[in-house]
Amino acid sequence: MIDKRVASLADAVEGVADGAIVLVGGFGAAGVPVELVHALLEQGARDLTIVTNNAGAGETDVAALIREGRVRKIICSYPRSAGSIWFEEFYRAGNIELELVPQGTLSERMRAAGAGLGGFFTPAGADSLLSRGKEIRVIAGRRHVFEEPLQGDVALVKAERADRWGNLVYNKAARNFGPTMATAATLSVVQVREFVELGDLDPEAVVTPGIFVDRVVEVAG
Amino acid sequence: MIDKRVASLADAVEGVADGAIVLVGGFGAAGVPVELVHALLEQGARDLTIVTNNAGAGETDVAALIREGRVRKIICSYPRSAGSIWFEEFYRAGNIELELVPQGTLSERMRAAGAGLGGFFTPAGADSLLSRGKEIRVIAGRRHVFEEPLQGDVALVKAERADRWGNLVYNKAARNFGPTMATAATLSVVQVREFVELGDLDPEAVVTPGIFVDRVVEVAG
Amino acid sequence: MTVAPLSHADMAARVAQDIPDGSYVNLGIGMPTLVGDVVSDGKEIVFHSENGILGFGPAPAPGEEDWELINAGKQPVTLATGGCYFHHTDSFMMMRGGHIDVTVLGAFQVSERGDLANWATDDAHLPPAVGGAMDLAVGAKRVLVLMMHTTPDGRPKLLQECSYPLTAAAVVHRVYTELAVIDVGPAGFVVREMVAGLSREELQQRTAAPLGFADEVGVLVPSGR
Amino acid sequence: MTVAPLSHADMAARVAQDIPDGSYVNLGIGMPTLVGDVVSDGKEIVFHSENGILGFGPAPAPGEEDWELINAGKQPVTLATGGCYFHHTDSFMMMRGGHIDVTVLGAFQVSERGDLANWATDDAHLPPAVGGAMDLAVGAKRVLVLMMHTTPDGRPKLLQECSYPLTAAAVVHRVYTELAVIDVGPAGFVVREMVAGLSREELQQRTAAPLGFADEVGVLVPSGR
Repeated sequence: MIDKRVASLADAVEGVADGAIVLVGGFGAAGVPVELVHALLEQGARDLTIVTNNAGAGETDVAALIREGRVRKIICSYPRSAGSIWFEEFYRAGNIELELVPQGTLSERMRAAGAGLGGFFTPAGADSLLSRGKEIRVIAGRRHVFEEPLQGDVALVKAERADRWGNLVYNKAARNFGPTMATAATLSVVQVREFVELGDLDPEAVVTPGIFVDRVVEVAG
Repeated sequence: MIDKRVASLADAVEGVADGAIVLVGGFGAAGVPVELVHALLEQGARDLTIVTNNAGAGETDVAALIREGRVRKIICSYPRSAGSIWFEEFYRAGNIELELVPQGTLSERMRAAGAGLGGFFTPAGADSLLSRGKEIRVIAGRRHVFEEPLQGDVALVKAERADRWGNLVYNKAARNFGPTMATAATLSVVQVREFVELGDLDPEAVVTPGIFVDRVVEVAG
Repeated sequence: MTVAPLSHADMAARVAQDIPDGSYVNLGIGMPTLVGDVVSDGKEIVFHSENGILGFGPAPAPGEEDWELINAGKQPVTLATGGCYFHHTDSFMMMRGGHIDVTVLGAFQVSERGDLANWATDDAHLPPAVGGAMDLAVGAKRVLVLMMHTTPDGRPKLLQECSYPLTAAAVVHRVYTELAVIDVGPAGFVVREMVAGLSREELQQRTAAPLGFADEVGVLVPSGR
Repeated sequence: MTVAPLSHADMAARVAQDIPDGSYVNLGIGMPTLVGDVVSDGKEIVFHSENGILGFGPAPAPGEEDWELINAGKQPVTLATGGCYFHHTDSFMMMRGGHIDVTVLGAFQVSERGDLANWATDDAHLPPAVGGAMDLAVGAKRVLVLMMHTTPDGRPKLLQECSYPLTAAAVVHRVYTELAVIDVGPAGFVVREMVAGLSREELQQRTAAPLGFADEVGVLVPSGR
């Protein structure tokens, strides 16, 4: 019997270790697993590497993790959003490490991890400072940079509905990084607005098959 | 105004050039765009390179193209299905070139083309004869082989329903290579069982967004 | 200079003229988003947003915002009939894989070889941020730049070499400013159109690379909007 | 030898015992598909098919076949409640990416280091064919081999080195034959279970690599099925 549903947010993030690489979904405010991130804050893991598109804004979710000194390093594409005050403060003080990655490369590196690939060549960023120190190869007359897979220990993802097998569907543009992050972490944890019965999701329209999901928790709203 | 629907199978394959690389969907009998392949036979293009999982069986579709001497080379993972008599006859006589590719690598190479990547390292086949002459790299302690993108001039795909923008949904396991092939060809041609009105497909459940599709033709049954 | 430069709205409208019916278009954040407001008269254009939308429509009416339906600039949008959703990795397949017909981007600098600098300045005070700029710049079939001709303090942004870090090399096809429409090609910058009343010398003064001129240079006339 | 070897059904049942409840399982074509028929008593197992199905069920009743719902062996199947469809590239992400818990594969040869040869023989008469074997062999968390102990003409299939072309090196965890259950590990082949009445010497005679034996070697008893 497969039942990936857990009863509480605390159960959902149980066991995340100090030093973990944590993939956090969301683009802007859409698809951010706010409650899971707050549960991680409660849970207490430290020295984290956070992989996420933005660096948090205001006082919630990733910004709160940074404020509380839990984040050693952030791997992201766009840490300069309006309201990213905690990231900026820690960054200027040299208290957080930043690895800046072009957004498509960020997503593709996680996919490579999920897909069992050893890395890939991309033209994105190959002419830029962001390829410094990396292997450059001219392929079909064009510069490409070699990028490595990016595997997480934990993924925190927000979806719309899940069944007990962990099959997921998302809502509109809140889908963003979720499906890829779920494939790329050893432990994939998902908050959903609603649990549904097994068989209620259209098999043609499941976005994340349950094989990529380990725990699901229901968070209304 | 975007309208990718064409009136006939002949219109759908119009312009395919001699020497073209043609991606043909399907796994076993499921998802094979039989009528499009027969239209290509009628259309007359020669010296083709066919990329497809199997090598055709019986007297129809890819087997018919081979029988009529239109196929210079086949790139596939499993040409030894029951009934692949025309492939086997041409192969033994040295009248067709075979590039054998592990199935996941075949699909991933087409995806790399569709995704604008310059290639990737995979562990699949790295210990095998199929990596002979290719770059081998040990990544994270494991042998990987470098694989190049595989771009088609034309893709022939079978789907279930399309709207005039070329958005597609598929039927069950007939989906197989279709969504990837549609991304990987300069000209993507799709046969569908049914045209629907724009807006009739669930935006959360579109499998192939129309951006990857150039022509759609309705073939009942 | 007594000439009247184009307004932002006119600049956006001029870009929109060059986008063919049926195009798949990605608009960068900032001024390029204005192009979306003026492009649709008679044309069916499909707008792509990097966060997983193909075919988004205009902003919703106030009070109708859905914060899970936003564009790359994190502003609420709507979904056009025929639009659909997909995940980030698929979205960047479209961008990097040559499936987007046209992208309109802002820029800090463009070089005469078409090099684009639009992600970082020499201001070390700010943390660097790149977003999807590099993927889009290398992947779109046609890269159009929409920007002011000079910086607010009057320094040229069209240069022989970019001094700011590159986003991508040799990718820009055409630049639209408040003063001119300029092609970027093997011959460097070639002016196609200039705003009414501006002399070639005046335009060259504001540009830090030699300008070529088309045989017939068109005239840009402000609409008054 | 007077011992009764296991039947194919018994061999499949023995494999099924080792598949934990809740596993994601890919069964190779041929004998491994038998495992699907015997695994389900009390366990919820999700079967993966390389052509884009997770959670397929048993064959449909005659006349109910849907030829767009087939498994990797091109036989009609059904979809279990909770199953879903996806495309080939995503399917191979699951296989190569370490998401499949267990795969059960047939083999021509297995070496004492766990090398697997199951895609090509030395018969140059046949065109080569590989399918998904290499992706699955490198990617599944646990690779189980289900095969006869020797070839039809009596040659060993468990060897020091494979003579046939490799599918993948050092990937096999355990081998199930009609005579024994054998682990493959740092110490080479270690026999865990043997069929009733067979001596260690008789098993060794049929195996072309030195066999170790577990402290307690279990007994396999044919069911008569």
